[in-house]
Amino acid sequence: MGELQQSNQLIIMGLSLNTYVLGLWLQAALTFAILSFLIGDNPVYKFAEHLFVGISAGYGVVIVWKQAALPLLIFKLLPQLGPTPGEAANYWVLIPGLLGLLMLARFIPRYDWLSRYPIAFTVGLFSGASIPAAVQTQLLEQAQATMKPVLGLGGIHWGLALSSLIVLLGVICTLTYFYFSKPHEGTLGVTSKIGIWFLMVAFGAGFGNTVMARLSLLIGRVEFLLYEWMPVISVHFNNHMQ
Amino acid sequence: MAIGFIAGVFMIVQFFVPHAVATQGYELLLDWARIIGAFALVLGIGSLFRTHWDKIRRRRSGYGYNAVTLLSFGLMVWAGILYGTGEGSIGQRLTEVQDGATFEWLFNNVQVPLDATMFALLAFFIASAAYRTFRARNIEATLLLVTAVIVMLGRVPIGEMIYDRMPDVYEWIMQYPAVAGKRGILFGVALGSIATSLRIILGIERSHLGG
Amino acid sequence: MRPLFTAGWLVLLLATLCALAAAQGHFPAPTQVAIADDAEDDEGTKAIVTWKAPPVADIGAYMLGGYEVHLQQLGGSYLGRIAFSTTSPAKDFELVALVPDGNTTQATVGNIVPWRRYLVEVNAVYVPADEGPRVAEDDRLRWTNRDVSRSRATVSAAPVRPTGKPYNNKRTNVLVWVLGYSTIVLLTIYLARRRDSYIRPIAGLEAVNDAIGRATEMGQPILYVAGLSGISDIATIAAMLILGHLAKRTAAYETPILVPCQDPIVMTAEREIVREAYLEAGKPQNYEPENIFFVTDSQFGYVAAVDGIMLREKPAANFYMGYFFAEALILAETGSASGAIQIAGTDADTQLPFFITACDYTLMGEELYAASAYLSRNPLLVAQLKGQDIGKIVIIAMLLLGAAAATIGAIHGDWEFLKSFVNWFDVHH
Amino acid sequence: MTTLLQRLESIDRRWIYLVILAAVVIPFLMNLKLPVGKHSPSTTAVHDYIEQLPPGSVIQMSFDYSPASMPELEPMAKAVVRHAFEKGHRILAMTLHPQGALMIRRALDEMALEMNKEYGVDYVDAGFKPGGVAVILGMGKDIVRVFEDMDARGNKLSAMPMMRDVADYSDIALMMDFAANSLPLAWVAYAHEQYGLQMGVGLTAVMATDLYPYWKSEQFVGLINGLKGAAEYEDLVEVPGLGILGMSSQSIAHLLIILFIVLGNVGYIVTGRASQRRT
Repeated sequence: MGELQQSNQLIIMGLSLNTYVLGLWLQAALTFAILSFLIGDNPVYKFAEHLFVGISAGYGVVIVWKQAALPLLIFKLLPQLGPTPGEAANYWVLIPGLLGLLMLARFIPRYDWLSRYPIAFTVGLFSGASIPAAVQTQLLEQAQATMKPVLGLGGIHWGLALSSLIVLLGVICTLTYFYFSKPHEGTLGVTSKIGIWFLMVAFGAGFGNTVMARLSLLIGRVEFLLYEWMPVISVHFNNHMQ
Repeated sequence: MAIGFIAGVFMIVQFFVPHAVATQGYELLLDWARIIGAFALVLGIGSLFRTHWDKIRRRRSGYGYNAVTLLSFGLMVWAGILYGTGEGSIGQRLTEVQDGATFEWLFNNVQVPLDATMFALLAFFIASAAYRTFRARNIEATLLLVTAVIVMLGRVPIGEMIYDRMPDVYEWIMQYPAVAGKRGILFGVALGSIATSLRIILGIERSHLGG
Repeated sequence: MRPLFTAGWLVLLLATLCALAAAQGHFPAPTQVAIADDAEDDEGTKAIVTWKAPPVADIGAYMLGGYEVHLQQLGGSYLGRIAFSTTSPAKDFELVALVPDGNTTQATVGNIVPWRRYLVEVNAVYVPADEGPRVAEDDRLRWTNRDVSRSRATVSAAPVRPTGKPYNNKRTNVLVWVLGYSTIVLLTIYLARRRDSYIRPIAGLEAVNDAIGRATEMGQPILYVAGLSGISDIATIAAMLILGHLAKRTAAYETPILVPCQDPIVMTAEREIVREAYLEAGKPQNYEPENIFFVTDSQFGYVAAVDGIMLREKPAANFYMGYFFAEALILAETGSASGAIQIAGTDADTQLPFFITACDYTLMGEELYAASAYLSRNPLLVAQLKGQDIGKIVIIAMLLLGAAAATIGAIHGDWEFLKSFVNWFDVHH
Repeated sequence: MTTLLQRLESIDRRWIYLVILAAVVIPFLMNLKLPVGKHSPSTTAVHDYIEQLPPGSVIQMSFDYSPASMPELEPMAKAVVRHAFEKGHRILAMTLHPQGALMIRRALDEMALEMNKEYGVDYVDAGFKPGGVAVILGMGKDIVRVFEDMDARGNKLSAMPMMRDVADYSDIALMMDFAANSLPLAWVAYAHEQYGLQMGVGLTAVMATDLYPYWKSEQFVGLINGLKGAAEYEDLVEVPGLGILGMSSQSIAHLLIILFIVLGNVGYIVTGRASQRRT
């Protein structure tokens, strides 16, 4: 691969190691460590798990620092530190900054109730945003997609019409399954039962359709081990043999 | 709390207002939420430290693993923020936006393979889940497993060899009956989530605020 | 002979005029410059500039290459990025657009702050005739001709104040639903106290007590995962509400409940909820905030850690409530291997198949939102479910009407009202 | 018999893991290439479209995926690149996905090396450009300008011989989008609908289900669906690669899982009857 040329030589305990090769070995070792979980919990998996938590939490902190804290807060208040030093400071970000500080009141038991303000703000904000979004993408779009000709008249192919009719009945029956305020007996009992059948078909289809994608992930790991890591091993072996 | 009510109502109203003030206000408030999120992460890190440090301090069995977490966390933060690209004073490194080579190396060689392999475990789990639970116990379970098997066959060439119209059957199932069930769920979810959002905005639901 | 003679004179006259103009550096300027609000623009950030071409288009070796548009903002003040009133002194004219075409007499200028007043000035640009107008590739405000001559600028007679629109009428259908459905839900809540309400049994929730009972008997904790979509998702909030009810019951039995978190804000809110639950159950001394802890915000890092908890702490019951992604099956299979009772609830339709197969009980879609009503039997919440049921009836009626309209519309292609009924559901992103 | 089936029903799940691992690994080790079967019309459509383009046509490829979906998308991307190069077409590569730049290097550079193609003349890597829809729209007016006259390697785009023939979408014969997300929808809405850019897509199997209707409505000239599509394409260009190998793994694993399900049910029915007899 192209990275080979760019990587640096590291010398550890007298052994000269290429950072690219070292990375490949590390990747392979961690791949095996996680796969070992399939056999059962073991120290190797436990190590990889704790490493994973530490590295990923650290990564999260770095990303939040660089993509939120710096550009949204610090560079706004102190533009001379940022990429556009000429810009005027924007003190309005002190409002969310203050709300954020209230979040930290959690550390002081006497004042921890202050953290309710930022939580109320965030939860309220996203609750509000979700209402029109849900109407648009989940109600209107889906409703319109269901409104199709259901009889083979006026030049509509009967097979297509029948399929659309199945969708219409399926959606209605599924909705009746979710009906809460009446016992599921009589007609409601029948429709909700049919609704469950449709749900099961949907779940079966979802399951079967995902198998391939999940196997591809494993294939990806196998390809890494066979075509990226193995060649490096053979090179190493050859070097030692000579 | 009034602050939640105002934020929620603003978000609903802005959806219907095409004016630049509405869209800018929307982006502004989302930025604010991200700033608050950044502060909240401090709480998260506090909790992380407390959990692992407690175990190390009390020498609970396997505390070495907790040390691994804290050390690797520190390493990543050092590589990403304190060391950065390794150029300039500490103040300059702190405000650097680009990532350093060490940070990228750690990400590519530690986090990426861990992520990918953890994800790849699903290949095994999806097989064992199918084996353990796909039993024709009743009509519902039978429908589930028959659909799954047909769809699986529709995805590989062997399915076509068994029945040459298998891909068409697959296509039909995915486009019609499966869509019906999915759509029913989406309608219900929309109704439930909107009602819950309303309750929160109007302050009828306040248990997330401890009351 | 005569026409030729006249034409000859005219050419001579024109040439003299041009030569004179060129010699004096005097190039004709555009006239009748005006600026107006862009009626098509809903945001209020665009204005349309119009002008009339100068009377003479060619001057010697020069040609009319195009125009330069300058805007002047007549002052104002800011709140964040939102602009208000107009009192402070005006700024200078600023170049905002090059129009590299002498025949164009109109330009749209963007990036305007709504409700501010703007003046515009336009000047003509003359370039060597053999070159034609050229603009730099990397800077659309720079000419690259070897020589550029400008006329004097003409200022618009009156300023413009772009206003935008207060309402997006393409979204009326969404507004109707939001208002209509909110009214239904609020009315049912308002009328709640009048009568006692029934809720159909939800299998997953009937099993909750068994699960807690089993954990208590075995002396093992309960594991609660509130989804991985964070605080911005209503499903997470629904999951936090369920946690409140569960915590009340576990507090009574003195069974610890472990809540690993992936979003620190969710963690903070969950601590509040669980503390309150213990207080209500009369056991505030048993509340341990350390049991609700942050793991990492990485999806699979979180899953790796929770898998570890399942195998080492051996919780007797696992709850997965909220929105999940691909990790759903990893959690559920590991939990099943560890022998725990598992109850899941999610509105993630892509993950339901996996919870259904690998968990003992699964709340599907809307049942997740109904759960807190079911567990609490709070009349307000139960009433909300009634509102949701009315919503379902309305949807079913719409679907039937819509399908009927589409079917009849296929036969009678000219019945426009049928089409417009179906088209009413169009969404505009 | 009954006891065997009973034991099979409560088999340790680690055996299943082992069988799946074997099913995935063995085809790679044995270089097993199972027949691909009938080619889907949606894959053939992409192939035929590229086949009929006059040599020297410029094909734009957007590598909008990340390492996570590499196993599914890289084999098809390589097969299409190979086909395009074989036909003497030129390739303009780009990505709207931040991690796509690496994907371009892996798929395109390797094939170019193998097929002896010259950078700047036969192919250009414009790299990652953030901005999504804005980039798609901007390219309709001026491609070089959108990329700020800079390719992924820091060279001037305008200095490349190939880019002299490429100003905007009207110079592009076909755009192929390889994606594991809904970006193809943006390409359709803005590049195809507004500028008439002809486009084909290569998708992960999960996305393909959602976007299939766009092929039916002829908004895509063709659609390559996951590993299966990749295997078919490799078969069409007659150079078997990781697509066919991966598909062999897939086929065997799928069959094994179905076999598991059948065995489990046989066990369930037999033991279920046995237990019924007991009661």
